[in-house]
Amino acid sequence: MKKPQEASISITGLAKRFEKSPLYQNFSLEIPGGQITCIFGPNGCGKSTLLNMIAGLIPLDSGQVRFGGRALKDIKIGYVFQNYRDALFPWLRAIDNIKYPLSSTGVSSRQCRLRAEELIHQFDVGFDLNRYPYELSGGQQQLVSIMRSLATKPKILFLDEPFSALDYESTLSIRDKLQDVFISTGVTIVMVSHDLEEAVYLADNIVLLTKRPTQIAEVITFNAGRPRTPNILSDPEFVRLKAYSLDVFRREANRS
Amino acid sequence: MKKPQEASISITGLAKRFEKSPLYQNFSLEIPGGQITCIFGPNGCGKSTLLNMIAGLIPLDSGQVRFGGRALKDIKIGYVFQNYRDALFPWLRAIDNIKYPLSSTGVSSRQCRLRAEELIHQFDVGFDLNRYPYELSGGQQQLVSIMRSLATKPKILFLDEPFSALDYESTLSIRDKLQDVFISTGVTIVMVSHDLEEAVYLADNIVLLTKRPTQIAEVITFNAGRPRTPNILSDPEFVRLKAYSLDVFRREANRS
Amino acid sequence: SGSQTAPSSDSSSSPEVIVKKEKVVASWLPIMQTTAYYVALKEGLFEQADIEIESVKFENPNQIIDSLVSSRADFGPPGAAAGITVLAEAKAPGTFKVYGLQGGGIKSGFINDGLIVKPDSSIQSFKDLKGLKVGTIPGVQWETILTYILHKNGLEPGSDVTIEQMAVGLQLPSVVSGAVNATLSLEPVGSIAEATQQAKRAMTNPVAMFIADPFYSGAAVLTTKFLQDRPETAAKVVQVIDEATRLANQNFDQYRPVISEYTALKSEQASYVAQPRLRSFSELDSTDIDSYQKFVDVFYEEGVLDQQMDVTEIMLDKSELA
Amino acid sequence: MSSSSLNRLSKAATSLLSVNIGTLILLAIWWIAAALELIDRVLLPTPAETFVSLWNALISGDILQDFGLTLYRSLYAFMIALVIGVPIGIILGSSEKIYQSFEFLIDFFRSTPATAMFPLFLIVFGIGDFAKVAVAAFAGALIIFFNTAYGVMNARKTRIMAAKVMGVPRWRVFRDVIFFESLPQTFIGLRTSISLTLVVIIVAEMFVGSTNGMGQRIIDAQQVFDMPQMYASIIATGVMGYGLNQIFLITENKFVHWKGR
Amino acid sequence: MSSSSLNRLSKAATSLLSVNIGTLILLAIWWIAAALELIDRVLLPTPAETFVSLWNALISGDILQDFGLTLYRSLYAFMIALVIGVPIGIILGSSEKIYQSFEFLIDFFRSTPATAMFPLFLIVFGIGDFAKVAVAAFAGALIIFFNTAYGVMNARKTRIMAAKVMGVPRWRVFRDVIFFESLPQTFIGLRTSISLTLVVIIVAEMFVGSTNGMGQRIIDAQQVFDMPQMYASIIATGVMGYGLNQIFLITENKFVHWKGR
Ligand SMILES: Nc1ncnc2c1ncn2[C@@H]1O[C@H](COP(=O)(O)OP(=O)(O)OP(=O)(O)O)[C@@H](O)[C@H]1O
Ligand SMILES: Nc1ncnc2c1ncn2[C@@H]1O[C@H](COP(=O)(O)OP(=O)(O)OP(=O)(O)O)[C@@H](O)[C@H]1O
Ligand SMILES: [Mg+2]
Ligand SMILES: [Mg+2]
Repeated sequence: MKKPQEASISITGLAKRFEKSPLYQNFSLEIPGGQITCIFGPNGCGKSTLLNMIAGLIPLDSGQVRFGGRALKDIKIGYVFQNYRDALFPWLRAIDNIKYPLSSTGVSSRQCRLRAEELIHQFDVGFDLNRYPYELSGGQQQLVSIMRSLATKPKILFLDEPFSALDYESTLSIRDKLQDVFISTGVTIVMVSHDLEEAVYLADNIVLLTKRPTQIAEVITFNAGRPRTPNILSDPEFVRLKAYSLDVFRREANRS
Repeated sequence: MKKPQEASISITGLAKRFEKSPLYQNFSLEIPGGQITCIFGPNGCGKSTLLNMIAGLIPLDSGQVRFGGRALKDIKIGYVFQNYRDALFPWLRAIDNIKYPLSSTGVSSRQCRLRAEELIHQFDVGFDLNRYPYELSGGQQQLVSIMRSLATKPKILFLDEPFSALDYESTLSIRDKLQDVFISTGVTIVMVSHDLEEAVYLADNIVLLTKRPTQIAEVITFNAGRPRTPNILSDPEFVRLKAYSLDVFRREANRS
Repeated sequence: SGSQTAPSSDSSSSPEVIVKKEKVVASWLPIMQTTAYYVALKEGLFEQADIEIESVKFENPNQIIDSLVSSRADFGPPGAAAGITVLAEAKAPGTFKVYGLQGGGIKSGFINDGLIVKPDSSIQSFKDLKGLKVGTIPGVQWETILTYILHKNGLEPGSDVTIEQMAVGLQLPSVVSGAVNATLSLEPVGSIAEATQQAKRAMTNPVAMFIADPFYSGAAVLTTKFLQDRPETAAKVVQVIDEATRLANQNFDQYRPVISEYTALKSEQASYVAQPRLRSFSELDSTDIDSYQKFVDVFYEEGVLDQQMDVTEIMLDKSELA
Repeated sequence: MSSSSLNRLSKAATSLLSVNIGTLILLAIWWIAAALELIDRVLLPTPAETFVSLWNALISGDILQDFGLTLYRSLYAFMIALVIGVPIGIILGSSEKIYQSFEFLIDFFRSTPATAMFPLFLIVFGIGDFAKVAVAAFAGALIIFFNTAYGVMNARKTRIMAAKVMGVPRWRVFRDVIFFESLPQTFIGLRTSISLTLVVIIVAEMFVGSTNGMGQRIIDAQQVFDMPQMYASIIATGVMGYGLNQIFLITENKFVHWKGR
Repeated sequence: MSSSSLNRLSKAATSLLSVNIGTLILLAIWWIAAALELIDRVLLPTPAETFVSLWNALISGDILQDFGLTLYRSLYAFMIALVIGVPIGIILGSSEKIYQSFEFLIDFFRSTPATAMFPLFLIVFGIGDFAKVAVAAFAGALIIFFNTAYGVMNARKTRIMAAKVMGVPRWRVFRDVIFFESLPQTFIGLRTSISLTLVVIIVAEMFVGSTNGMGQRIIDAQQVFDMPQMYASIIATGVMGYGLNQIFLITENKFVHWKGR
């Protein structure tokens, strides 16, 4: 079902600076299509900035981002922003926020409703989606953000700490639901996470970033089959990779 | 050093509703002074609302909040908001945001600078605090928020998911630094967390909340001495309490 | 007023069976000097001459001239500003023809203007204004007239007297509140001042006294374009205004109620305001034209006009009427 | 802000009173100033005289027609300003470059009295009513341009980014996101604009001339020194302006519910 | 928005041109309309005639004094409006109740032409310069009230809550938080206000009368049908308005750096 060549992302010679200090310099990264790539790095190393640059939301100083020959505008993208609160539209009810990526591209209102119902069912939403975003709790807003990002069945999904406001139980279940979506659609997922366990649990590739000026410390591949279940948490390979990643991260974090 | 009677919080007969549906009804809770209380509950159960009501930021429909005989306005409060981004002042540089709670109450600028330096030293800040908040990454903003909340050496500290945007390493270190602050000052800490391990690690009392309409499922006490170190994670009492809390939480979360 | 026609008694109307009404646009000011126009409207004189009038009211004489220059209007009934017409003619020679003058005069006993002061004021003439403030109508026309008169009285505006220009509606309040010591005001300000006993005329027709007696501040004008394009209609308009002027002069008191229909004046005020001196086209004589010339010369003397203007060139000539 | 129904009830009860406090203070000052004859009675009539004058004008019905015509002209001008102003404002605000290229003209004409431009409008739009409507619409549209463009320029970047990344067509980003983001500011513009439109219509009726309308009433009353009538007409005009503002306020409170969140 | 120095350079280079695009279009229309004599030459002079007239007025120096006086009066009026308007606006906006009790008056007077209120100002302030300044300050202050109060009412609640919970004294919450929160809106108010102040001063110089100032130049030129002079004076006035707006824009861009974040 997966078509690995599709929706791959290759970043070459990227440079970006804010004011005086460089953030990225001659940075290159291959993100394979149809896989889950987790980006893990210390605060302020430029993860959100990287996602924004890939998605074409902020300009690069130099370098290129290619999507396997396609143009960015021809690829359906889903994006959960780190500041999910500011990214929802407060003039639309939560349900209309979820439908918006569809309705805005001319999908019939019936289709929109069906897709929304599908998502509601899939994510087992327990609160009233007829509220406005600012009437929802942090976690509820984040869930709405995730559902909105999935509405169009995107080819690439950017998730910037998508579970940061979710409660324990929801985090586990939505993590698994995302994996389900991935398995059934083969979407390319690029996720930023601060939870190493979560990163290794979900990822095919874990990109470990250094502090500024940001470089790739290491890219770690985890080939376990899917669906991965909580059992994998005790899989020796999982434990090894997690421990190894943590070592690399610690080493980089403590480097002067 | 601790004076347990000081800065305790007692909530009695609290009621709060949004639009039609009740959030709290006849809700009572004792939060002992000079201890760390963690509030743990599903998304949208009203944790942030509860903190805001205690801090006098949004009105109660009925009920009372008492602070051991003192008036709210006489107690120094620190608060890290769940939406830490919106709570920082974008017209002040990060460093001035941190100083603001002091400078605004007439503390001399020298004193402010000393306190800020103390905090910078304490939290081992590695980024430029002369930036404006909107130039900082999510995690950096959250750290600034935490430092600001501590500037006045508050008697009560409200933390609403204070580590949600921090990276792995920072979470661990700032968690411990907060414990240090607690030990040395005896501040009453009320913290919302979605990480059960974190909650048990830090807390004297863990308040487990149910879904809406919100009730207390259970209050669990953990008496381990301080400073608690990562060793405690393997302490059998710790493991037992964590597992027990999780059970209660799961039971409540899955109740229809 | 529609296109349905009443049997015409006017001798000049054409003998054809189907009478087409000519549409003519008039721009007018709501002042006493326009009375002849009100009379013409009231008596249906335009209709009788098969003219359909589109009547546009302005508060500012400049806009009347603007509308005439831009050919948006065909003629200005009596009461259009006499001075401004000449100023515009200087910039666009050959645009206007004057076919009537309105104002007042000391000898003839019609009031055009006055020096308005508080009832208990000791000011009796312009000479008494030394060191005081005097108000007048905004703009260069009245500023020039006032400056000229002050000069004649040996006063230098700016150093001896302060001139304050103020909208007509502010003139009485300014005198009453003491903001200025006097105003040189056009009618009906003086009449209302005396009637309400809030102020009085220290001098009547001072402008006539110092510039020319009689003095005409208003004129009836039409555009040469109108005269050339539709000479017959233009002639009819002049005739109608002539007839109306005659009626107004004959029975001014009878037409007073009409004035309140067209101006700001309330009916009780219309019953006491001073009657202006209205000169129709056929009545204009050399005294009138001399007076107009003297007025225009003031503009030249005070440097507002940079060339001398001969008013006879702007006066409508009988030969020009079809 | 207040969420409980109790609050809302007490609010409704006190609202009528509270609305009046400022007004009552002003009326009191006026009344005292007039009663003590601090200011000449002829120049400043008592509130009573003024309201009697207003009342008489109302029952005789002659003020109603003027009121209606001024209202009609103002709304006509405002509608033109609205229809032109909001879309152009959004387009101007959407790009710094575009805005800059019109900034001079907007600031220029905003700072020039509409009445000084009247001769030009008279030439272009003729001497009828429409010239007055056009000049008021022009003045009103400038304010709407300015405010809407500002609203767009100050819009929260994250929301626009969110829409862009969804692949929403550019024109729909304008209609669905930028428009709403700028709406609080646009409403301020609309309220400033409707008041200004009314002011310009009144001024045109006053100084350019008109055979009817509240502006003509005001200047006529002023010219014949009928101060109670003048203040009565000013009051009626002000009440019209307040009423128009209230319509926007109510609309705004209904539609722009997310302000400050 | 553009962060690289390359961008900035090219921006600076095109800025002069881009500033002119809208203006150039208008000048072109004017030039064509005048050249084809679509409009009578006496009423609409050519751009060349107008600029020659402006140039002559400049080198003869007689426009400078009028320009200076109008600028002085406008700034004087604006300063009064600013000093009164911002604090009162903040206080009004801080409480729905207070705002409501003055809402009627603010909307009322905003919708009433300042010139219609002139008889009142004349009584209180006399006929001198200060009456004009006062009436313009009044009109300007109303706009500042309105915008500042709106800015305060639309302020982000979280920031105010953050300050409150710190135990910051109430007046400092106003000064340190609410003031800054409302600043983007306040600046819009200031820019609207400075333009309006200038307009009212000009109108007062025109219709209320004055022996100097740009308004008097305009009406004098109008009366003697010196249209090049009239448009030259209007242009000088508009440029003054643009300049004043630019000062605010630059100040705003410097101080209000957090807009839209
Ligand atoms: N507008 C800006 N001006 C200056 N510096 C900026 C700006 N935006 C971001 N930065 C800097 O760029 C760096 C990367 O920011 P970014 O938000 O991408 O970090 P991040 O990796 O997502 O961090 P976090 O884990 O905290 O979310 C930070 O150090 C930040 O201070
Ligand atoms: N202004 C409002 N209007 C209506 N409902 C609201 C409003 N604010 C909050 N709520 C509701 O109140 C409930 C509690 O919200 P709150 O933010 O306190 O939850 P929380 O426990 O902090 O959740 P989370 O863990 O997601 O942060 C939510 O269900 C939310 O939908
Ligand atoms: Mg980030
Ligand atoms: Mg919360």
